[in-house]
Amino acid sequence: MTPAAPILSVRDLRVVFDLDEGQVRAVDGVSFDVQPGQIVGIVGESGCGKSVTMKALLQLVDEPGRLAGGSIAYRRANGTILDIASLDPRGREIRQIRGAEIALIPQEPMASFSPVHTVGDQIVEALQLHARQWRPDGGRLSRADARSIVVDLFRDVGISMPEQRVDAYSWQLSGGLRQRAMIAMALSCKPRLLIADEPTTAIDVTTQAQVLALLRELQRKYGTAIIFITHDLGVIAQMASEVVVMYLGRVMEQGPVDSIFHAARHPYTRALLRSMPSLRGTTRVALPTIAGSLPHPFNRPAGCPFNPRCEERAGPRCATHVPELREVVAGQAASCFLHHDAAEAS
Amino acid sequence: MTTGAAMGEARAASPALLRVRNLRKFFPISKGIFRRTVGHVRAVDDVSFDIQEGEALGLVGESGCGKTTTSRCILRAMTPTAGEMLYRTRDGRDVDLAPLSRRDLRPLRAEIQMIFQDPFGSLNPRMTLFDNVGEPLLVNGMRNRSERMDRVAELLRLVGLRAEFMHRFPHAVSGGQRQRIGIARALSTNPRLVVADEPVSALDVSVQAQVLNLLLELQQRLGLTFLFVAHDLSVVRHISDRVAVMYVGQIVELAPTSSLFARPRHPYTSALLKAVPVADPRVPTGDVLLKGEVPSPANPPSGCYFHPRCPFADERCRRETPPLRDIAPGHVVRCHHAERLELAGAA
Amino acid sequence: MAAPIDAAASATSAAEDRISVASNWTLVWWRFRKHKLALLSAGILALLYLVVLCPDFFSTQDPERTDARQAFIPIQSVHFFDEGRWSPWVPGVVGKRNPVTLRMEWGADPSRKVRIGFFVDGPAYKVLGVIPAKVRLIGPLDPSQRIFLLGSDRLGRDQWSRIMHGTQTSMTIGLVAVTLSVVLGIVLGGISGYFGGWIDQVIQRLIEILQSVPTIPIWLALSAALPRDWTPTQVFFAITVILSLIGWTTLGREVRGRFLALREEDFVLAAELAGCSRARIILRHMVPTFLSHIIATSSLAIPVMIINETSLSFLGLGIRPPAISWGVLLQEAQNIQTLALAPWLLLPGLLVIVAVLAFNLVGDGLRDASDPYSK
Amino acid sequence: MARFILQRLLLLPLLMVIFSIMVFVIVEAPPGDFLTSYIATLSSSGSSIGAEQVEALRAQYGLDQPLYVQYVKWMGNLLQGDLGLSLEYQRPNSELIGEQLVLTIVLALFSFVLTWIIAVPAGIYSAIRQRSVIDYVLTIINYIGVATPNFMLALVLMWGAFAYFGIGITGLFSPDYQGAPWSWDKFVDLMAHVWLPSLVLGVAGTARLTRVMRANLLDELNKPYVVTARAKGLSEWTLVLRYPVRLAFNPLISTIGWYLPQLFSGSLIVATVMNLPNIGPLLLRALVNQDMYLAGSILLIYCMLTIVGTLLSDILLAWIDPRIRMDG
Repeated sequence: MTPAAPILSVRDLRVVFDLDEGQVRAVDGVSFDVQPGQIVGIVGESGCGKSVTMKALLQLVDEPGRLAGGSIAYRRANGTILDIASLDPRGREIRQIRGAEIALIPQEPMASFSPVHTVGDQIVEALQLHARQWRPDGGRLSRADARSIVVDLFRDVGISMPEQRVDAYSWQLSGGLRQRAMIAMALSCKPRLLIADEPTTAIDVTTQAQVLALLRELQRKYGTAIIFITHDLGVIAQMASEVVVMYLGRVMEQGPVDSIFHAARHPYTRALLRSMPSLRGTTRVALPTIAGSLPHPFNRPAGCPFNPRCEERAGPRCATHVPELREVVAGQAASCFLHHDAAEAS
Repeated sequence: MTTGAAMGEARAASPALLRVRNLRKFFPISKGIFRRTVGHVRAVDDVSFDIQEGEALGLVGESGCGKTTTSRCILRAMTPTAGEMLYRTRDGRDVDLAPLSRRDLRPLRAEIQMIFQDPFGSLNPRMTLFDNVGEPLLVNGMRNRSERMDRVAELLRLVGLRAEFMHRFPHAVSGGQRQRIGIARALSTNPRLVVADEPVSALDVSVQAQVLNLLLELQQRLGLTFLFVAHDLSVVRHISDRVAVMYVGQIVELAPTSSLFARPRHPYTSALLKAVPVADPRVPTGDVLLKGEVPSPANPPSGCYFHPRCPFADERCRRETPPLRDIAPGHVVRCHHAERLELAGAA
Repeated sequence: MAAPIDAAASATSAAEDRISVASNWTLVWWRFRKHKLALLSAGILALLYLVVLCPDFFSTQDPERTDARQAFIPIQSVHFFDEGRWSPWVPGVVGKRNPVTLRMEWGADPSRKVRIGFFVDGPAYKVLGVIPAKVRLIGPLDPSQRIFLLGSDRLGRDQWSRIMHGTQTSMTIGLVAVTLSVVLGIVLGGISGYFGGWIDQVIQRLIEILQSVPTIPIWLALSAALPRDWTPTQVFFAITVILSLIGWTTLGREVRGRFLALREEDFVLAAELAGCSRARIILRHMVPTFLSHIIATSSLAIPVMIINETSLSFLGLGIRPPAISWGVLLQEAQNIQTLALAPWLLLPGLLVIVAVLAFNLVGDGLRDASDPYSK
Repeated sequence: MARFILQRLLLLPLLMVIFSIMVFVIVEAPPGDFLTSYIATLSSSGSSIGAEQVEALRAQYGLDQPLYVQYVKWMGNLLQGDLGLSLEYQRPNSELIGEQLVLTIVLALFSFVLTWIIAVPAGIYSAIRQRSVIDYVLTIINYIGVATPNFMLALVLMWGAFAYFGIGITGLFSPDYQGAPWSWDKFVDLMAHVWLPSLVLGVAGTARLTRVMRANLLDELNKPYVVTARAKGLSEWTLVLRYPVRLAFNPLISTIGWYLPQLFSGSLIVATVMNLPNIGPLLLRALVNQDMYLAGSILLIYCMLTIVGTLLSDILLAWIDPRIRMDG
């Protein structure tokens, strides 16, 4: 993969949920890298484990889920490498990273703000907690100072009348403004890595265009690396430079955005792209489909997770062995026996 | 206002299956302990269109634009505040659905059916799939159980499911399967008009294509007429013959699918098309055309509802509400400057 | 047809097949039986209602039989073996008058064994007031003897037998009062929730007014207003009605809330569009959906009724002697001096606690299980 | 906010009128009147009273007039602050009720505070350490607490104290202060005695409140805003206390609406058993003896306390929750 020093390097990440009915392997050996200043898109259908992966990166997986293996190597500003996976989820170290160095933009801005605290207060709280990010001398950040920072941030993310909006409650804001406020909160402590979990799923398409443009602009301005999680291939194509395609808790394919959309190797990626109606193709004809449906989480197929629905099976071992993620062309990796064979043959 | 002639009749030879005229649905806003009405949400505000027999008409717009309320009025799940909805029955009569009582509606229910967005909420969890799918048959007079069994089995096969599925309960089938069952139920009474309200938006991409294909195929095989309500422009484009675009309770543009997408005549349609992210990294991301937010239907702006966000708005747009008017054969638009503007399409 | 048959669906396990065709009630039962405590409590309640059906069978004697010379006899413990052989007995009692307090003081006399047996013939009674019978679960082999398994009260009545009869009254009153409440609540709450508009407004205001009534004092006043010359049966029904009159409001609210929520459900709209009649929508689609929940709520309301009845009767304003209820029995324990002398008079209270506990556990178990689709 | 309170206050007189009619009907409902039972008492003790004398007494108390006239008279007097005369004690009702009312309110409020002090931390702890040993123990205590009738607990405590320690735990004062005028020492004495009845009175409520708090908090802990707060880097306790606990509190505030009134009227039973100077036992006696104006006054006071309790909780909820406060 890319040779530069990544800011985040995830290796063989596993998250399991211990339920009464049995164990669900929500994330089952995920690996990827994030380079500084890069936007990595994680795409997949529901149940593919993309949101759990995101939570695992910050040690936020809730009961009954738990990290069951793998490493999350995070390179701090001073060059030291920290394995987030080995930290105590309630400990001091992870708390110093959360919000300050790695921040989160959650999916539902409505539910992600407390309804009984003003939006401004909730951001001020983050600022005061990580005052070091604004006052490297280690001094405290006064409430008034923090508030004025929030007003500036609101202006930065395009919220009109920021002075008034700081004192609003989240339910008094429109969907678009709420998401902008969320972005302001995520950026408040100048994080080096931003994790955006389906940040535009709950909002309309014209508002989505505004929010995406804002994120791109901020990313250019601050050079923050972003992990962008979505199920929308269109959003991924327009946002990411590197794409990770997930299915049933595993990475199917990974590579530069152009290769994924124009030279996809994995049968799943290819089928997914084909099955999407677009604004350009022929209309009112049958779309190519992926047969069957997602299996129940307790009913994971043996072998390659995609094999029961795959139309390009490499052979009987697809149903017995799990193909690992291997580089098949420079910079592009796939977990599929078809390409493993091709790569070995050449 | 608009007349039938202006409604973009693609197949003018045959009379329309449904003619909606000046439909309005206002919801009162009440406040205080005495629940005084202090205003109205103009959810549907003067909507007119025709649906020809056998066509698929798409209805798109952002949330709160009134597309769902429009479809619920046609289904008479709600009673419209004003307007007509003339439906041509099987025996050739024209019936206005708007004023019909519960009792008079019942014989028409079988002819106009609905496919729901949420495949989890639209099936009764306490009833087997047989009871769910067979219920319209039962209440429409098919009392014989084995006869119903046969019909339900046939319907399940029609939507691509095994007949044994009918003994299951909804909790035991996947989302895509449930949506097929919802379709089977909608088709059980041999309807002529099917209103599909966001039928694929709750489904995953891989399952969405299956259901879209099924809908297309059923429409062709059974000669169904579709009113297809959705927010996803690609999906609407894929399935519809004609498309109507709604904004703040009004139709702003209605045209055959190809011309609407290739050459939109309303600035909002064009902006909406531009806002859809293209699943191709080689297509450069366009500038964001629309600033600000959708106004509240409780308090719409003066003149053209779109003028506060429109880059082409002038004094006239602020003052005068534009009528919905013909601009090309079968292409109607609600804009003062439609002829003058050169707007970008999707292709 | 080109639409693909679901590949994954054909590969289900036997267990999944079983779940896929399981009806709501089956699923509720499967989930309920996972709660061991609730299951145990259900067993206790079943036992108690068995007593309700025929308290005489479980009593050793007539609960009204008095004998001043046998007042305050303490609990007689049951022994099952005599000299290593199965031969149940209770020790006889000997009384001695305390020369200072002039009270009788009872002691056990193990040398005088009162033989007892199971399923023995005792005084005649009628099952459900109709079928004559005389077999009793437990009793002295010699019909002239009396045994006091839970001691006797100040009039020398057998507490064990009185508790059995008290159980009948108290458990029935809870059940009947809740049933009345449920009927009132479902009818009025249903009307309120389904029709809405001014009917809803009127019923809502009524519920609000009833809910801001201070329950206990008003109950007392209402009970005090009952004519003194009413028969125990009349009083019983009057008390039941009084209890349920105020109790239905919570259920009414709940039912209304469910109706309002259900009206917005897609499957109800689907039924409407299918052409179902109003009655069919309510009875086939709405009521079954919240029925299990209402049952759970009701089983949580029964214990409240039981406590209320017990409290009313304890204060002398509920069930009145000669009728027997747990509350009436506890009246005997009102005096501290008496209690110090005969603490076993508190035992009916233990039964109240056990019954209420059991109802609460069953209710909670049912409530957890009543929504099988919530997970 | 002000409008909200005003609206509530405007409803108050209307409710009181409805309640006064209801109360009047109930106290009038028993056949006969005070004099009938008075005569019955007299004749059972051997003495008798002449028919004219009875009629004279009837006229004196206004018992010979039609019901609605009696009601209007009663209401008219009430509005002037005159609670009427007790038929049995032959003393003004306000005098009879006076001090006992204060003690009734003191007992209920004390019990209320005690309940909250115990229930809130217990609920929070149970929710956060879900399925821990302490959670299980608390759950068991709660179940038993809910299942035990107030008077039962009082009886057991009284019996235990009497049988094993030889002390009586009835009343709110030591014998020395029983009839003494108010003083600091009497107040201290009250405080020393009030906590046990308060505890007895509050046990079921505490158990229920703990369960409500636990369930609410568990709900809130799963909400996305908790994840957001955690992702900010807040420490777990700060986070829990500042966000989910704050939100779980709102439904708890609305329980005041039924809980406080329940304490007012629930104290009736405990007071009767434990022989506390409270308006409850007074009501009981008045009801039995058909001392109708005394009973009516006390019942109306209970209604008033109930309404005030509900009003308090509404105002408190509006004050604490911006969503209600701003909705007007």
